Amino acid sequence: MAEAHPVGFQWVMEAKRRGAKVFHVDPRFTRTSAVADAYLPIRAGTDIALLGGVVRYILDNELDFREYVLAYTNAATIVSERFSDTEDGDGFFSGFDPETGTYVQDSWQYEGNEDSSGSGHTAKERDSASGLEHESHGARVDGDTPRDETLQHPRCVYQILKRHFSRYTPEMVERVCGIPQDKFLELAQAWTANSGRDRTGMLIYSVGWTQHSVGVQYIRTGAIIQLLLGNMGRPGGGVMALRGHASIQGSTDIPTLFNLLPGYLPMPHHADHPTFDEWVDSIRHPGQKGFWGNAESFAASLLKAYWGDAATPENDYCYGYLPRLTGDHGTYQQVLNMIDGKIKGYFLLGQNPAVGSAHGRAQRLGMANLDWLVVRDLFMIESATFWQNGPEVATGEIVPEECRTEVFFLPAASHVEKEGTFTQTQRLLQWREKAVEPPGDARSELWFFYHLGRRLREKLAASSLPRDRALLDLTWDYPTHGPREEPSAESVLREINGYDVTTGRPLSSFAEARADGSTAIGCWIYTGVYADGVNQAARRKSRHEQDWVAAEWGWAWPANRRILYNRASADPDGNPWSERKRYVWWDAEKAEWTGYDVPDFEKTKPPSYRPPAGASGPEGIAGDDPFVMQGDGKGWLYAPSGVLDGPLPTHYEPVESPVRNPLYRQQANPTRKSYAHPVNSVNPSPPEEHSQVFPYVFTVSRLTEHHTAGGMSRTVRPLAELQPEMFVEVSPELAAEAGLAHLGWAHLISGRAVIEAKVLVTDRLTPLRVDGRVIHQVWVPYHFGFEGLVTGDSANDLFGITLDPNVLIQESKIGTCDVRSGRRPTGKALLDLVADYQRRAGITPGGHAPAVTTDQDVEGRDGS
Amino acid sequence: MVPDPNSLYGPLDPAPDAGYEDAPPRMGFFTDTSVCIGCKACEVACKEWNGVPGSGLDLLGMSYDNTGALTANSWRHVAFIEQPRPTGHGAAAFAGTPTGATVSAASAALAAGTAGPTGTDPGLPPGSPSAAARMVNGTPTDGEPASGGPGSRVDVLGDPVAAREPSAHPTVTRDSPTRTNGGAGPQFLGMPGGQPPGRGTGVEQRSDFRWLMMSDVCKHCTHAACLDVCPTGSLFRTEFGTVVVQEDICNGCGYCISACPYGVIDQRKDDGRAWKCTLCYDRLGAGMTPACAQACPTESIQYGPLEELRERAAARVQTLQERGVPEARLYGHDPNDGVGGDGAFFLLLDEPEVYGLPPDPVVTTRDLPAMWKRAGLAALAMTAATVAAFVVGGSS
Amino acid sequence: MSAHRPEVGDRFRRFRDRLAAPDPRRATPSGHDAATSGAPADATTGLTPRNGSGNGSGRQAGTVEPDSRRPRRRGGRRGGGEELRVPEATFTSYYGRPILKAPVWKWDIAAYLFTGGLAAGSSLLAAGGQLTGQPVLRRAGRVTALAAVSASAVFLIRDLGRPERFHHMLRVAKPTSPMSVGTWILTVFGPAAGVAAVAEAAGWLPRRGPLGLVGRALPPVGHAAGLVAAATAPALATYTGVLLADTAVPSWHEAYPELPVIFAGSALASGAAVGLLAAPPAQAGPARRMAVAGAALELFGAHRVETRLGLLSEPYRSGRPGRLLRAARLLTVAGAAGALLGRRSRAAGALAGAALLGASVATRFGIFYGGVASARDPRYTVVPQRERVNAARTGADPAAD
Amino acid sequence: MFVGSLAWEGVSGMGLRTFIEGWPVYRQLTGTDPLGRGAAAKSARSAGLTARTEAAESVARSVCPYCAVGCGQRVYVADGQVTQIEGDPDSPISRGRLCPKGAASKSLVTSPLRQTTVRYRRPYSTQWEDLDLDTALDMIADRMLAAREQTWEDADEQGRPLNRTLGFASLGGATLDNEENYLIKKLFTAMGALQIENQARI
Repeated sequence: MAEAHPVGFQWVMEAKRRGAKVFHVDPRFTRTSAVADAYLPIRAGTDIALLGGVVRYILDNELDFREYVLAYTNAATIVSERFSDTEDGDGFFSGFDPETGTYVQDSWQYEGNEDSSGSGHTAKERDSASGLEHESHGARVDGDTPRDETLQHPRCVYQILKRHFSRYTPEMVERVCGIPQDKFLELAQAWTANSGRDRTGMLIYSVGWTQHSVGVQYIRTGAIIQLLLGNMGRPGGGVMALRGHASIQGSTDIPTLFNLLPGYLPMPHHADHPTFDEWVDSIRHPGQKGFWGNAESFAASLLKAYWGDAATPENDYCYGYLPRLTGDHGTYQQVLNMIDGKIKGYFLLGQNPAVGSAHGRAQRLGMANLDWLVVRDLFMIESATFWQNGPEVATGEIVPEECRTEVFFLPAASHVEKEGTFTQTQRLLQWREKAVEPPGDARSELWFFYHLGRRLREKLAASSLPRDRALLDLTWDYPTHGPREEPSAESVLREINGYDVTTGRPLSSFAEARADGSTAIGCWIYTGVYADGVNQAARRKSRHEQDWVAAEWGWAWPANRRILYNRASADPDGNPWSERKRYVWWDAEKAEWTGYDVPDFEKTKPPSYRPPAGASGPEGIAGDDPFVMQGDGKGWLYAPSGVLDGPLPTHYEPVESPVRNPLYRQQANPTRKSYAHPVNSVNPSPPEEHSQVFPYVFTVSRLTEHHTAGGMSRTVRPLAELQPEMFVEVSPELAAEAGLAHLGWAHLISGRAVIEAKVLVTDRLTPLRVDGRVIHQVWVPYHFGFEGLVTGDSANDLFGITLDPNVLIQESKIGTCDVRSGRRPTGKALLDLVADYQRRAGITPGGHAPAVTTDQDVEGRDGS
Repeated sequence: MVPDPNSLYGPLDPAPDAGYEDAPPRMGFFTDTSVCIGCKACEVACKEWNGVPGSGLDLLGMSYDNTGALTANSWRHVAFIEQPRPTGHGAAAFAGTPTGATVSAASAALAAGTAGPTGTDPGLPPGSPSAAARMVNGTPTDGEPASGGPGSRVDVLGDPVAAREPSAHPTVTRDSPTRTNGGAGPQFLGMPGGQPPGRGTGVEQRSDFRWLMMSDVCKHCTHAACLDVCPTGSLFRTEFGTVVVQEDICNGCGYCISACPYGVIDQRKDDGRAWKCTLCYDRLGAGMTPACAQACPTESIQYGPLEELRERAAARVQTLQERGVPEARLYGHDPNDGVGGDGAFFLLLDEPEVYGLPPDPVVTTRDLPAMWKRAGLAALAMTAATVAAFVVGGSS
Repeated sequence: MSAHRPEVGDRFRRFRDRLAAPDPRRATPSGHDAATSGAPADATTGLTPRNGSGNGSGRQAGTVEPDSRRPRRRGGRRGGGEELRVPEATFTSYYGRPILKAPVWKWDIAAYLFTGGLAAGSSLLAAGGQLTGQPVLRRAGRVTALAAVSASAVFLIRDLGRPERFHHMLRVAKPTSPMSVGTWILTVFGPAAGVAAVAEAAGWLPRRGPLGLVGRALPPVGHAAGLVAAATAPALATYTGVLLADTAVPSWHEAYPELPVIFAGSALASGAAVGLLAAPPAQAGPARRMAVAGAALELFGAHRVETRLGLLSEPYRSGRPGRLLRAARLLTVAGAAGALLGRRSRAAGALAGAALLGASVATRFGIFYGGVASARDPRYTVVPQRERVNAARTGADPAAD
Repeated sequence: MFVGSLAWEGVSGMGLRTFIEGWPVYRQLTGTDPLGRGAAAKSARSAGLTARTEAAESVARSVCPYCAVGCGQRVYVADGQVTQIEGDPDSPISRGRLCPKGAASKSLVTSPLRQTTVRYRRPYSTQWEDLDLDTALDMIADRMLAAREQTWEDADEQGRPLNRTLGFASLGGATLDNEENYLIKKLFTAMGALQIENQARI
């Protein structure tokens, strides 16, 4: 965190100053480790084993916050008797379909709900990254699920959890992660000792957890711990994602993502959502409890915002205009399709996939096979010059004279040259004022897309084709100002916020959303950001002039709420769990919820409220159910649906791993998304043969001095000079083994690429003893590319493409490689070297590792 | 006005001494390295505000330090020191992992030889590999018996005396000759020697590790030699007690560079003038915080009235020592030290020279009266010799 | 200076002497470092030599940086790989980088040290000649003084980073800045020496006309100017000692008692050399005596800095500075001997003069580069200071043992 | 010579008396700073020095463009140029602090390496050429429409609507404003373009 989010880290230091103990778990000793109280080196890709060990520690020692767990989580809920665990399935839950490599989730459901699985067969959901919609939208859960408040029922979640994690012993943690047992125990003790009524603990993660083939389950494990310890919905608690880009949260909320529409409404699927009603019902699950019950209002209001007067209740608000998913249209599928010539054009908007995405060579080859490419950026980035300066030009794979791609480079406006909102990592929207005009041809994306849209509409104005109606009926009349006709960002924000269609009054809450076409809302979770016609995101009341929650600085979605599910900061009766951790509570006198934050609960619903039988929507949520978006109002220790690779997290080895999974015969996540494409490959891992060809583990991450693919830092002199060269960090032990010298050169070889880097031999890296073997890990920054003030080979070139099944995020935090001394070859010799490794490793183009490994050789392994 | 008797040495309030009546309180920096995360925001913020030019694009291999030193083109410099030593609190970082010998010394020794063209003179010349190698051990200190006295915070190895409980893991005994430098001898070429990892006897294993970081800056000495030797008055004392080069005056004579006991001030090659931290004199005048201190995410760099900072620093040292960091000590805080105390002082976790700071700097002008006296005597001798030469022998 | 201030150099010298006694030639390369690394503690506390990392680092240092490697590793920066006479003291620094910034002054400042001294010495010679009625010495002295002081100005301005701003030197008058003091000395000396030298041209002027008037006025003006120059000359010759000493450069600063003496001697000798070169043996008596006096001062001072400062004498004895100072010593002795013995021979006198001039140049450059070398190596910064700190910590005064 | 030495202080032509009084040596002799350390040595430039933020014509309240912590920034502008970007002390998130990247924001936006004109690379070309922004916009619109036409899918085999094109794709948005992302998604969705992705997938 000190490396990648130093300013956020000030709060950790603040806590430390006040006596907090900071633990840092990382494959390498970083700036964070330097100031942490304890550093735990870990084998990359084994966090679930570590966290699972903590879960087991909590359960075995009954250190959970029992009152919280009983009342606010589904610990007591009874699960179907058809469910069987990985304990019994050697790494598989019940319901696995080897054909598709996905699960049928019926057997995971709560008892009595077996047939109302939110997802059923999940193959489709994996392709469209829509599994999680059911988690965030809440699975279909009946009002009354059988519970055992004593937590003794063998099929209650608590007992299932206990059984599931029973093999995650300290010994096993040491075996899998390479973390010594006493260090693990120190961590577990500190974490549990600092959680409860009077204390809370926070868990912070970043892409070190997401960029894995089991990434979602990493976070699930963290969430389970936090729920068990009563750290959710409370001040100083929570699971916090530290996101890496100024408005990456915003671009998820108002998604430039293929599978979502604004406000986490799903992009319709051609088979599942042929009609508006089917689409809406798939979100709200009629009869289900919780706030997604209002989904129709949000959906109708979005379409109303898009198509204005053309959208009427009669034509289902132009639902027919929406394009439909048929499967995986994610960025990696796109790239492979580009290579196959299926995609003609590509826009890059402040993004540099030639350096920043996994398998850089595939990215560049894909771009070299387009008809046209539009790059909008501040600087001439690698993704704009791949045809000229890319490594494939050096190897002869891309010949400029033979490369068809027509490239438009359009200069973009910087953050001070346009106004608008960023949504930062805690869901806080902050408006930026415009300081100066952009230079020359530089323009904001707002300008570009507004005028592009205008021009497209002009060109199609005479069209009578039905397919052009969606574009021609689109509301696209934003006021512009200035000689350059810059569209008004505030007017767009106003539309995002939503308004009453008849009066034009901005809405102040998504509770005002209507399904009758009387409201238009661009993104329902942002409703309120323009409440009262005031740009709430522009509020800048000094921190010195308000309390510590600082509710008048910017605006957080939803409803300017700073901590989600904060009803949980009070006990079931509505009183604070402790004076020290008071946050939101029930004021019996005024008969309303009150506190420092906006209560995440219906303001006047008393703690004693119990829903009438058959109630649905918000009405179905009891007065002591804080997790109001969930179908049962509970925090899910066990997820009966929504997570495609299991209701509980399970340690699987990374797709590329030098070791056999010590826990189960199943090696890697069986449901991971693989692409059998000739450009793609996976280095062999046990139990496959030849894994020793790539004996070392490499992991990548950021340096404080650089930003992602380097487009905003390798081009900036005061930053470039602070980390001027690509390097690889190796332990002294590996340096001895591979013959590497400090400040000498080394090259790293995977089945996809070879890159070179200067060597830093440092004590900050250590080998680990894993399952009796010594495992070496190396670390490389992924910031470098071939343009800018400082250049170097790109670490992401080493990766292949394998994705998490839930969210289609690639595993790019760990891979295997070989490390050799000296510089890499150039030209054709480079390709020969990679080919030689592929041959030795038995890698065939397009081949990938077997998904199921339980039938493979299990010698030298126990636990089966 | 008669100069203060402590004008050249000893405790002094420098602003009134430099002719400022009704001077504001003396302002300074307290840099607490125990909370430094080495992010280098200070370096960048300084460059942005002061328009400091680039200082070279070279990988130095000095851990994460690619700046190398304070120069005319780097007015803040974050030092990084990797040491296979205990942190004084917390668990040994690599206890229980199959480590071999440490390489910190060897890597440091190799890094010592890197050149850093900084566009300045003398900039960043290569260093002594053996001295670099020793850096990772911390400085051998006075070797006072651990039994008592204020100096007993560290043992003969410079290690904290408050030894941790022996770990369950095969950590190394304190007096093992190979613990902190184990493979450093044969591994000088960066080829760590020793046994294959994991098969060591245990004695060669490294387990302790700490990574020190410190943001260095001009010390703004109470007795600033650079200022006193400046023949143009370009270097001057501001009303805030800070020491600033006036870029419109400096003619690049270079005297200040030789005079600075900390090696701070430096000459820009393309420009010929001497440059260093101004403690953002322009910002101070506007009541603003210097750029580096304002940017510092973790309050490692604190800015304020020096008196207040000294109190804060003393309290911080006490807190740290209570929390099991006995190696915490202040540097440059003492008005009785050789430079009359620094306007920018530090909380360090090792001996100053480990961070590239002189252990006991003394302002050269302390001896100036004696120097002038000797020069006067020599001049008299010269005159006498001449007179004698002409008179004694007569005309031959 | 305060009496209780520990004499770094002395202490180190005694420590070194004691150390050197049992094994003056450092038989084993691996032993010396260990011995030195332990030694400061021995010297200060009398504890047994440190074990553990002390020994270890000693071995390591021995392996890491054998003396034979030094030239290659450090490039030519430290002036060759001459074997050190003092065992390397164990010290720590940040990646071995120099703590101090070495002087940025180039060779021209060393040259100025010579020309400034020459100007001072020769103007004294001129004044002596003037007052004792020896026109040859006077004329040679005055002309040389002007030439030397002009060269000095050129050297000084050349060395500035911003030569066009040389006049900024006259903004202030700071007694704390030897360079400021020197500026003002030169401001007085330079014009005076110039006028005195110009006055020598009186003889070449026509007897009549306006120039004749000038010609008649010049000698008395030159007389006065010559005396002014001579009066400031000793200051000019010796302030440069303070100029170097008033720095953080370890071997310059610690040599502050000697530097003015050396420079005074060197100035006298070089001034005398002018007389020896210019005057026939019969008229060179004062110059010879000046030469001997100057040489004596120079030799005495140089010997002191090469021996008194302990570790900090080392830069004056090794590498290029060592060679320069050894050459200076030889030339000085030769020059003084020549001056004394060559009373009858013009050639011998001239040779002696040339030797003395050469000696003066060598001395200045030797002292100059010795200091520069001491600033470039962090050892000379750290070791004495570390000793001082350790002494203060233990409360013991190692100098008193 | 004294006159010369004072010329830089901008007092030439103001009379001898002013010269003398402005001469630091005179100030040393007559003032409170006999050693010429401070008050006497201060130059006219130093005396007139102010923070350039004081001279800013406007200050924009902004947010750091790098990571997602959302540190407050103040952007100072003079003569239409950004003269300084630094942390906003009012921000409860960052309390005025910035990391090295945030602190380099001024260098980012004023970098000489920034591209400020449209660049165009023809198919099979080995170099860039210039292109008018308006023309570029028009060419891009044409290519989008053409790609859309070539790849339009009305319905699947079973006649269920698809209403889409997979002929072009887009990547980016995590560094853009919400308003921009909103327009991008809205426009592309209306065009039937599905393959819109950003860093959140990566």
